[in-house]
Amino acid sequence: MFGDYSIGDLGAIFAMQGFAGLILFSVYVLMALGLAIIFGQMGVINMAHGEFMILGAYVTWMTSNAFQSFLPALFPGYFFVAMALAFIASGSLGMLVEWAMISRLYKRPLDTLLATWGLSLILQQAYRSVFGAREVGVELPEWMMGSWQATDAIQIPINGMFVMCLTILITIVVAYVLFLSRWGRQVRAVVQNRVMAGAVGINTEKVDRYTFGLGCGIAGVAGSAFTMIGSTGPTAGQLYIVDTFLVVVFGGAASLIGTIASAFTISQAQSTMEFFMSGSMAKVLTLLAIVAILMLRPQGLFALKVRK
Amino acid sequence: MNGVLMSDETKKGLKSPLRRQLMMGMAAIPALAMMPRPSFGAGPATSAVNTTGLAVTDSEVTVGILHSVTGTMAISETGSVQAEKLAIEQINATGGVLGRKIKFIQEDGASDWPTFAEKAKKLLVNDKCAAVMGCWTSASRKAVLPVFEQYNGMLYYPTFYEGLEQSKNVIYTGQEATQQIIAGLDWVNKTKGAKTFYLLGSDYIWPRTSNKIARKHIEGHLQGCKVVGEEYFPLGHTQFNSVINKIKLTKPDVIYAIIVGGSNVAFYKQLKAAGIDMSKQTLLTISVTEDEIDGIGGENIAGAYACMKYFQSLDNANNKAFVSAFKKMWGEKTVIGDVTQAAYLGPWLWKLTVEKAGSFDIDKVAAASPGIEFKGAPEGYVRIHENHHLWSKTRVGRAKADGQYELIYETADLVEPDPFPKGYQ
Amino acid sequence: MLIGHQPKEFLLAVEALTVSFDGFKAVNDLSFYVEENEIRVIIGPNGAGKTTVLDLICGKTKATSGSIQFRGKELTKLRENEIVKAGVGRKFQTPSVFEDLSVFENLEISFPRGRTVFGSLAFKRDAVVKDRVEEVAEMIFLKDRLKTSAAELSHGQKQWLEIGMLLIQNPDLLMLDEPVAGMSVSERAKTAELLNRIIRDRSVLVIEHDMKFVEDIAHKVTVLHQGQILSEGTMERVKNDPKVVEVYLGH
Amino acid sequence: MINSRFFNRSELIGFVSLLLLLVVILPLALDIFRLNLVAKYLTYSFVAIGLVLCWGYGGILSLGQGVFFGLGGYCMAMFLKLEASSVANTKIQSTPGIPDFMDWNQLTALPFFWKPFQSFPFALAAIILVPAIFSFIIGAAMFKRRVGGVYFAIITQAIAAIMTILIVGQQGYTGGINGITDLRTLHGWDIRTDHAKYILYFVEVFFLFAAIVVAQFIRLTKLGRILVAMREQEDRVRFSGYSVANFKIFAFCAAAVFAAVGGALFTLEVGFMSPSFVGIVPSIEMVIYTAVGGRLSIFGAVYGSLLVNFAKTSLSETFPQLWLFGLGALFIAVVLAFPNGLAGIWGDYVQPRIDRLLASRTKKSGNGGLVANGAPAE
Repeated sequence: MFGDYSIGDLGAIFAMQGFAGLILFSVYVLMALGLAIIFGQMGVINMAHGEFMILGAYVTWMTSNAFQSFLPALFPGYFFVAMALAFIASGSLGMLVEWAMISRLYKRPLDTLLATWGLSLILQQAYRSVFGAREVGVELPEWMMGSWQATDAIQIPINGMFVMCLTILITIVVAYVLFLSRWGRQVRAVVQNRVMAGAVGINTEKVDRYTFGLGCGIAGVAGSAFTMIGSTGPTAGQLYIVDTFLVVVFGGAASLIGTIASAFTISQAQSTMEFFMSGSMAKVLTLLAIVAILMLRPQGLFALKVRK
Repeated sequence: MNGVLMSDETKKGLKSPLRRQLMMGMAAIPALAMMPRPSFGAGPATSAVNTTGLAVTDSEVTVGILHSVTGTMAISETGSVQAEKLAIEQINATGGVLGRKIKFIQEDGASDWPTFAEKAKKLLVNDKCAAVMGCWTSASRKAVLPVFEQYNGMLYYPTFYEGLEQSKNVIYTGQEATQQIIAGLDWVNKTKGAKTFYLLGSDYIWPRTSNKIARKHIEGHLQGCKVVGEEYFPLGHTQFNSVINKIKLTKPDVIYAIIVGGSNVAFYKQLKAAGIDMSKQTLLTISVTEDEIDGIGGENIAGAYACMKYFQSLDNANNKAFVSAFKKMWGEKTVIGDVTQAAYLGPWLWKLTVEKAGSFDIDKVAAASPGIEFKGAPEGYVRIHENHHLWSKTRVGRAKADGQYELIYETADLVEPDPFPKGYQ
Repeated sequence: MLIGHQPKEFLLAVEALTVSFDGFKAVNDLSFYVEENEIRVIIGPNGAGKTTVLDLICGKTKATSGSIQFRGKELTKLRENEIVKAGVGRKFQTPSVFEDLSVFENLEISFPRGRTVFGSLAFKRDAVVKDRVEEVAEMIFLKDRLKTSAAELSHGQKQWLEIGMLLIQNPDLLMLDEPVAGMSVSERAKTAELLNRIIRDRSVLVIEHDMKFVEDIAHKVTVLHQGQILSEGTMERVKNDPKVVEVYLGH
Repeated sequence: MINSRFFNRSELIGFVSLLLLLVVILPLALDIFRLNLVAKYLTYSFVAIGLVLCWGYGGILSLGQGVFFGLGGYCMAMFLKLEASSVANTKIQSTPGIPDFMDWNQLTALPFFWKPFQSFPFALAAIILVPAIFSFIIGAAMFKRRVGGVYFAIITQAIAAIMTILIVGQQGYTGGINGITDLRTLHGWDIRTDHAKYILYFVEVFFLFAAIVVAQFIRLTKLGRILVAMREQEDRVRFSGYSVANFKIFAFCAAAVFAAVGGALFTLEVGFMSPSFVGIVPSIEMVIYTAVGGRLSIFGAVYGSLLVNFAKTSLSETFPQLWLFGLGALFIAVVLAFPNGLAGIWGDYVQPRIDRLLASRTKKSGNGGLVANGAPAE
């Protein structure tokens, strides 16, 4: 298929293709980070993760409308406000859900799956009742549209770069919060030994609540970012859930680095295969490969070998 | 409300006091049935016009509306429900059908095909509906078709679809694939000098069949033209950067896109972000109506061409009246796409057919359907073909940033529907 | 040692056994031998690798290197259930019985028949099973509680039940991990009596902290420290070994 | 007691009342349209019964039961579709005698894996064997490597996603997203008539009771007790000499076969099969039927599927908007408040009252033998 093209053309295409893979990678990391915290650190299977993302997307949409109506002069910068609001909205909802539901289910991880699935149905219908069944289009400020002309032949989408920068930023923040801050130490202490952590004076309930809230909040930011590249509708969240779980599980549930590595592997595999075959087949093969590898290595890519 | 859905959309519609009265009148349908108003009930005797036990009284006739108001397809089907309700209200305001007021029972297909079949059966067997306006996806139509054939019902199906079907019990008010595709390809070949085509679609039967017809036409009927790529994506796919790169590599004259649902939004946003400028690169779609643009954002798709039979911006008296009535009922902000307009035709075509047949009986309505003309259609004149599809014009529009299409081209004559096209199978 | 002397037929021969968890060697080049009908007690401070040794023998943990020979069979290559079939029984530190099942059913599950999927489908609760279950139940002081759900038993009774479940398997080598931990004084006495009765026809490998109890039952004692053998021999000898006194008994 | 009777008293009540409900009350009370709906709901109860064994007893939560429901359904649909695609019925196609969707996808001959489905015995065998073999492969690969719990659930979910994409994508061979539709006759017998629907309903009820008896049999054998034991203390079972993986594989395969039988009956009752039963959403809904009925109760599974589906139909007829709220709330309520579902409510609230009532009556009449006689076996 490459016979007819010049070396320069091919180089440019491969560069852009590599970049496409990186964008997909960022998307996966964004999707999976929140879940990696909730599932990996807390063991909660949050099937409503996609709906928390979509809440962030709707918040972005509302912010965009509000800025257009009331502060048109500041419209170019609205996106940053929207992301902050999305974080707060999804995070607060997450904390509410943790308090009302999840906190009662820590000993029954499979049951969190069913309960959060119920929650996802309720949220979907709530979105439909409030925002309507149709998709909403989020208008982006002019500077985020279009592409950056790197060379004559290479064009890099600006929103793609934005998503990448955002991903790096959030990853750094999460890594800092979990591994360096005092609070992060508490989270890890609770994960490792809940009873002990409680005994040494950590308020485990509070830690749980904030951890869950943080995971959901990141989902909200992810949803906000995805308005740039995807659709916003009541059921759009469901599209992400399987991919997201696979990324987290494939990486090794309790490992943040694992999540990033698995997002990288999966995105590169998929994006390369998409280039050589139809999107449907690429998807099937990627999923099959993940399932096969998970069967061979159930603990995921990065898992500590521990004495049981 | 006696099985009649009181949806959000209906509530939005309750704007003017007059409308509120009207809706309340509808809510009081059971009471109405007891004491017929003089305006209805003056038609021919029920025994004469209803020999098969349909739900027809001296003053009323019941029809069904069967669309998804929940689930993933609710996004698309909402417009059709609105159009059908508008048409029914307008028909009632002008004296109903054979002197009978149309009462509707709405059922939710819930984006689930067996549910469609189940509800279709309920509408026909339990409710004895004289006609059903409904379905949107091919899958839902395929699921209900055996039900309509078995229980002898009448379905008015609004969506443009892949063809390869014809039934006594269905009137297809949207275009079948050849009607929609061939004229558009001829136009883009002639006016844009397009020679190479890249075909894209969501992975299911309508895009695949349509692309098959497009490929046959490009390779068999257009001089020196060829297809340089053909790709399908799972429904709901949101990552198109790889295919966009392939498009950049192959540099086709035309991107021919049949992507549906939420994927559309991702596709056009990413296309734009990748620097593909639609003022230079021709993109022709048959799947993006004004409804979809609402979600995509006009600024992301401006400059693309769409080929279908109706645009909201059509400049004719019928359409102006239709658009203003629609907006009055459903709010200023609603947009009207091709399928919504086709759904609006359903109740009207049925009314005209019943009046020509002088009967509600399904067999008589089916037999009387060919040749029925509807001069008041927003898209202009339409006529039912022998094969139960519509003769209609095919139009090409260019998307503008405000979310509307600007009419660029329309066929001089009505295009004949050909659900089983020879040489394209 | 005479040339041509056949090495004695050991029941269990552990040789050069090593397991490491991410570089940490929990058991390091360990060798020891258990004879037929011998009662061997393993003692050692916390983290010495005692439980890991049992885990390695019963297959719960896979060895990094070394061999475990049981009646000439290499256990490191077998799956857990195959090791059980070969005749090794294992009791865990915390009582692990099936609380949703009755005492009878707990014992019945351990009865060595119908252990395959289809065998268990065809399994019949015949007189042989009933008699054996009742016999064992009597031995473990639970004869009148056969219909009770295991969840309702006291901690000590659960320990007995688990021992009973091992007995019904009739293993050649019985491994017990702290069988009297958490028991009341009277329960402890009863357990010692029970153990003394059941160890007659088999070899037993016991981990225990209770020195009084160890002295009562042990033929031979192995002291583990940091995954290696610190000392081995009779209780008397071990007790007086200065190395042992330093790391363990002295504390 | 030790060789307990096949059903204890409360199960006997469940059995008899279900028999009355399905064989007498519903057929008399409902018209054929509603009865056919009940038949459709009952097909899901096969899946739910399988899940009781696999999830309730074995502790293996599969979120991919739709795959097996679909496999069974497709095997049946392939046979029926071939019968419906006789040369006479398909004259209008470019290649008569093959299913219509193949013709639309330019297939000119029947694919090799469709050919054996012209034989009814083969189709029947395939309904059982295809899902059994498929679940065996998945189960062996996963359980031998000790993948379990959450991981298993997520992997089965991924498998459901893969199957859906494959079926939708390979539409020339599978009918794509439309599924296999327009099934008409079974050996020349029109399955669409009201008369046929009645017969099919009773055939299905017969199979349902057969399934209940089989499930109850499995539950009462030692295998059933090993499943319970495994769920609690996997290691103890392993060190009692059992290969835990093999028992899990068996439970998973059994659940798959139950689901497949349900799927095949679904195809007969509803007249088509489509990928919309294979995906993640229906698979999770099937789990909820079991959860609502009570994950440890075989009868609960049947009542659970009937109740949830009945609620779905009636709520969605009157308040389509509310349906998802209702279903979502049901999920949460069952998990948070009633982890043992309907069966738990029965056991905790209803049964004690009945017992007390009976006890007081027997006391009055001076006949003491009744209650003691019926004491549950476990």
